[in-house]
Amino acid sequence: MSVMKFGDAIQDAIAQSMGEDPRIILIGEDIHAYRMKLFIQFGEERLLATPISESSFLGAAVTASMAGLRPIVDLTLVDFIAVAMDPLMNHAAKLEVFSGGKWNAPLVVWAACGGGYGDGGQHEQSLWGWLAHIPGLTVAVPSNPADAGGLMTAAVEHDSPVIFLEHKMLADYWLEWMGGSWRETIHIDVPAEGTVGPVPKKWAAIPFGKAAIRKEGNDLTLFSVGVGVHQSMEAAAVLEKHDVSAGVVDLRSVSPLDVETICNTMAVTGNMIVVDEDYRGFGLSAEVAAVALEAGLKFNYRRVCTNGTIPYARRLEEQVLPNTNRILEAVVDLLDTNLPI
Amino acid sequence: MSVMKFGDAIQDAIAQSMGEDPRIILIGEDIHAYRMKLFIQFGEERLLATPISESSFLGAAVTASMAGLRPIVDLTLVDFIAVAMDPLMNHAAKLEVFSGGKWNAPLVVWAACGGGYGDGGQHEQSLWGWLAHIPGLTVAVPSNPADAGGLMTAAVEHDSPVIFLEHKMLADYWLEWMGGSWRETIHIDVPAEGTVGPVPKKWAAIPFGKAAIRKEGNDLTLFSVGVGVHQSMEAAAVLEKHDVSAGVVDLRSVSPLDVETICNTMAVTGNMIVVDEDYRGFGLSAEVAAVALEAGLKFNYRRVCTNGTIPYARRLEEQVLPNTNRILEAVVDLLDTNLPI
Amino acid sequence: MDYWELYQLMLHSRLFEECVKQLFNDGMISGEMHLGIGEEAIAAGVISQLSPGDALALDHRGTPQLLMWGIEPAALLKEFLGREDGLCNGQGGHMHLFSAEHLSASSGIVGASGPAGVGFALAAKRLRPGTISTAWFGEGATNEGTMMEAWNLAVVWQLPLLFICKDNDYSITTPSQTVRGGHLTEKARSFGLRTLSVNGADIEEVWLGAKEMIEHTRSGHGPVFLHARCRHFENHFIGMQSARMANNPLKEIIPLVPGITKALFRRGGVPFSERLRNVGATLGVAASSKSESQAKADDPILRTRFKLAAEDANRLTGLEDNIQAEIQRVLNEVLSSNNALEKIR
Amino acid sequence: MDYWELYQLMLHSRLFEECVKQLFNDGMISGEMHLGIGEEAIAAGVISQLSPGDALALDHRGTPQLLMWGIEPAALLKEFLGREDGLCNGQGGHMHLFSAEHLSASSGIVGASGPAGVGFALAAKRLRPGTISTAWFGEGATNEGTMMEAWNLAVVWQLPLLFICKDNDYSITTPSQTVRGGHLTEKARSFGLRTLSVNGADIEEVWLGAKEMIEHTRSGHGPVFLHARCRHFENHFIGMQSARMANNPLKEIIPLVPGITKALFRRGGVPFSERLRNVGATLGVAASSKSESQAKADDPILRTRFKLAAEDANRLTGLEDNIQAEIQRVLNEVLSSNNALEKIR
Ligand SMILES: Cc1ncc(C[n+]2csc(CCOP(=O)(O)OP(=O)(O)O)c2C)c(N)n1
Ligand SMILES: Cc1ncc(C[n+]2csc(CCOP(=O)(O)OP(=O)(O)O)c2C)c(N)n1
Ligand SMILES: [Mg+2]
Ligand SMILES: [Mg+2]
Repeated sequence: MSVMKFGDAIQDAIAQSMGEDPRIILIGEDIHAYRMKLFIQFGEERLLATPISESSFLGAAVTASMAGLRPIVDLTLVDFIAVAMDPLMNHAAKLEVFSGGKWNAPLVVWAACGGGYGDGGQHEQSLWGWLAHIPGLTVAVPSNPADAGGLMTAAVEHDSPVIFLEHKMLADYWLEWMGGSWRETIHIDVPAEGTVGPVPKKWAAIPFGKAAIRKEGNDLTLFSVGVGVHQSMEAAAVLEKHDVSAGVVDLRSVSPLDVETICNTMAVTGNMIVVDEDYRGFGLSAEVAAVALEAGLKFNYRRVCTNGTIPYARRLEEQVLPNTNRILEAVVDLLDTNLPI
Repeated sequence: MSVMKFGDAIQDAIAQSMGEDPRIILIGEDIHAYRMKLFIQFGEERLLATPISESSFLGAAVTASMAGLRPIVDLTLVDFIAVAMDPLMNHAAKLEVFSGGKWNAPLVVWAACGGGYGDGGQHEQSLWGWLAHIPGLTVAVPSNPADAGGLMTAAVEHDSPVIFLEHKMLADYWLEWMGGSWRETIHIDVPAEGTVGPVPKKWAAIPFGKAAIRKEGNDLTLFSVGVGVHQSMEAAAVLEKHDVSAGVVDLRSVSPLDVETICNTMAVTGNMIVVDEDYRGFGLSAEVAAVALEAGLKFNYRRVCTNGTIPYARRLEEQVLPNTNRILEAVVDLLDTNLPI
Repeated sequence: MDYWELYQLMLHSRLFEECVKQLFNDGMISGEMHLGIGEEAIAAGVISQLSPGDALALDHRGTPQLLMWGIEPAALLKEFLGREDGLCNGQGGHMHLFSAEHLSASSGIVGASGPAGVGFALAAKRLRPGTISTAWFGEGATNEGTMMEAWNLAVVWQLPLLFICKDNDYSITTPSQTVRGGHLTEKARSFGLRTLSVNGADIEEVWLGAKEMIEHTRSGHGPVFLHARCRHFENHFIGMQSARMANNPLKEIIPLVPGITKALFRRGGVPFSERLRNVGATLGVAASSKSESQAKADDPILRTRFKLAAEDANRLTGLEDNIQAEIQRVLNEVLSSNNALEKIR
Repeated sequence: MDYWELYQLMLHSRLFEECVKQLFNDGMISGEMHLGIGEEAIAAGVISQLSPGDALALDHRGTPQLLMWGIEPAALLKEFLGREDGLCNGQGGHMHLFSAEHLSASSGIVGASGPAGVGFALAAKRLRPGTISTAWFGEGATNEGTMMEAWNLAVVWQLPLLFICKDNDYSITTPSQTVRGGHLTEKARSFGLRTLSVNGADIEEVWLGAKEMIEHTRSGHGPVFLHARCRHFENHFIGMQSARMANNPLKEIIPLVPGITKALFRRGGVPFSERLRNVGATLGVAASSKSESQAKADDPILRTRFKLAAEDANRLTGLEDNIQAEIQRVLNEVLSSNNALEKIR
């Protein structure tokens, strides 16, 4: 075990995989600058810089993967998938069915997601639930360095398309870019447990669809991914002081969901709160509830999500994005108690 | 009251609006041929034929609407939105928030959706729940001619972006194109009540977010849109014979949802089945459950949705798309009964 | 160049697609069926010069290419019929034909074959040096942004990639001239692609052009763009309404009369005289699709046949009989094993 | 052309953005702040020739244009500070600046200003004949499909639309030459656009070029494309890491050393000598961004100032003092009413 930063862990895992498998290539804008260490080790033959034309290089990655390469497409921000949704939705995701199960597209789309640094709603979306809606796509959202490397390892080994989302508030180099680290006056809320942590000596795949129970709890369960996991932990710690025992489940992959863990915990607590930085409606927060309902469970339910388009001002975005206070308010509402929090 | 076909109703409503409001224009591929009657009446100054470049003409429609026009963009099939998602998601939907509430984009995206005629998964998607996930978009899905014309009238009058989805199995001219009407040997399952029906003499807007209760029921409630409403009615009729009283709610708009009607009916029956031709996960079917849960209701839940990528063969797609049998199976499962159906 | 071999490829494809047309009209094939009838010389001229390991990125109109590239006709036919033993187990259908073994992929999304070709070419360059990729599309697709992005990417990465634009002047009912700024091959050239324009009905011209282009890109000199003019004799897809109108005006147009009448007299809109002109324009679409389908002088197969008949009429008849028999055999084989033998329900 | 007026526009923008830079570095502005410093002549040359009712479709770097087009500097500054009384109530921020009154829209999505310009032009043509639309973007954006689609659409619809490509040769850290096939203005021309290339640091050249282009498109002769070369003196956005590296190598590069070392010696990958070269290449990005920021000879403001100083030094000083005072006044006004007066929390 050693200790690594979140962003380093991802690139370290990729370096390990690229060293072992010459079919892996990395494609993206400014890749020589954004992925400096990988570029030094593997050079421009394995890291392909692109024009700003996401739709074509993502489209190319799909068939490249079908023809034997293992492309990782670095999309920079997940918001940009809007200009390149077709290769993902109508091609990569559908290939396995269309080909009668005879062909697949082992590609990884790697993108940063999430808000909390005042960049506005075209650069701070999460979109994991939106992407998970499309059958045929796996969507992973790690919350700490060990999971980040392990899930990236799983992604590059996976035989069908995987979207790997790294939350900017966890990945050190994003903060660096955004000025969070060099403008000393800037305060951005970064969950320390997520940004640096222990990692294994050698990376091994963490299977998709396996949630991690970050904290056991009997009274209610908080389900989340990414930064939301840390906000949930913070809320759970506060609740603990008021004798409310809140469990925290880190789903780790949005698709597939770990239905078993969701149902098991719900059977115990009967109180579900989903903390989901993606938009509120028609997404992860509703789906977690739906799979538990389908299993015949009865429970109380609240959700803390991104409410609408994310505005620019830090002050305003804090009202729209999930945070610990909003989680605590939801708990109070759900339990119908008067916790003085 | 007169009687009209579904597709005629939409175009009739548009003709009425275009006659009254010279700012309304129609933009799309092959528009002169696809919208023959409107073309005759309004000509090429109001119906703009486009190159096959959805992303730019949808993008252009956004700013055209901001600058005083009222564009209706005919996207042909909703599946094609994948090449043009950015103007919708990152621009039209976000304008109102980004501008501080001072500007908006009154445009309509009109697209055909839905399957059931053996065209394969790149041409038969529904995607209404997927689109509704994006805050700032209104999504309407009519199930009969009167609603089709009324909701289109509302769409062109609306002051922010509306996606108007017409189901191909309801719109006569699509069947015509697909050969359903002229190849006498072809059998495609078209719900008669949806394709032709009474319409008002003069079109008036049907408000978004108001569901229509198609059938009252005490034992369970079926929620749906589009063709699913007719499948639900058929299932309800069968159930009636077995003394099961099933209500049918036609949501009519996916976003906004009529939370009040959802909750009122759930409070009565306590049994929810969502019939949703969009994909199963992270979509409408989960959201209907979530809003009822949030309201503190307890109920049993099943959903009948499109399970995965839609395959080409009619025989195979019937297994994947919702249908009356699948609804009845879900009812049996939900009520844990042994209805001989 | 072997005329006989090329004729065989073309005729085989033509007869196969005629048979598909029949099955479609009989109600045994669903969806929108786009035939390559009229494009056979383009397909044959290129495909006959490909080598094992080369790749095909196709659009919605790829049957001729796949046949010529060696996919079993029976596997294709079964796929069109939606059978479990079809090429894609009946799950893809005629717009989504895939064969990993043949490195061939299709798409029903206009423009998508551009980037798809780039990806195949990237894999070719890195994993199978000496092989190339081919990207097939119509002239309408050249207005899609992703297609133009693909041209750029191919040039930047200097890929072994042949773009083939089959230009029939129409995208569905739209004359492409009316929705294109500038000139098509000039545009492609401005991206740094080497281009060549040929008459796609003339197998010799296509073959020679393809030879030059393929040699150029296979030898590592970067991507190339072959522009081939052609006609579709079966319209955009089989049974397109405008074509039916042209062929059977009474039956097809009469039902439209009430709607047209309403549109002519309804309040609001342009003056009556202009409306009359608009009727002409919108029905003119039918006329133009008929004229396209009648331009049999542009039929690559008739042209080649004429030449071969002069050369050796007996050999020609023999060859044609063989192909006919072969197609019949495939059809029999497929239909006899068609469990259901039923129309699409 | 009035040099004094143009100099005033440019200097006002420059000083305003210098002040924004200060506030950003002080931690009062969040996000990625893209300045137009170095592009002022392009903005001034075009905007000074626009008329009421004309429209602006901007990208992520639109502050100079909006200032010159008449948006209140205080409203902009308040917006950047995220204040409720900002241009967009603090909800848009510097990448999403909108003013309905000024028919001006921005986008943080590269390429989107192309179609946005088309839509404004369509509305102009139909609702406000005689007005035009302008679409602003960098040379990197010209590789986006939607941008090229927009060129095509504008030509097909013969719109009153001026495309302005501000070509600084870089998209973030990528030299655009390395990711572009063909030649940029040739490409635009191949779509049927009338094009003109000017030195964007030379206000006279820009103004004259813009005049010709604007007259052409305003008089109904179709869309035009003005290509203007320029330099960014504040890199892609303020405080970009590679720029900081160049300015302060010790502070910025030392923390990277352990990572670089690991990448140099780790198992797998290219040979050591090549890795050393890669270190050079990736750190070279910093050097090139420094060289861009040092090419002060390309500063449009210094160039113009030189001319005006020779003409009337007193008038120049007076004008500069006025502008300086005006900016200071705005800054004071804004900061004094900055309820919070706090850094971004
Ligand atoms: C993105 C997208 N837009 C529109 C369509 C509908 N469509 C299918 S084929 C076609 C015309 C294509 O024209 P062209 O590329 O010239 O090919 P052709 O059919 O003439 O061979 C259109 C518009 C589609 N399938 N995908
Ligand atoms: C669709 C999309 N892809 C990528 C980005 C990230 N990005 C922001 S600005 C930029 C470079 C733009 O270069 P150019 O158009 O030359 O403008 P410049 O910044 O040089 O003025 C990139 C890649 C984005 N915002 N949107
Ligand atoms: Mg064509
Ligand atoms: Mg640039």
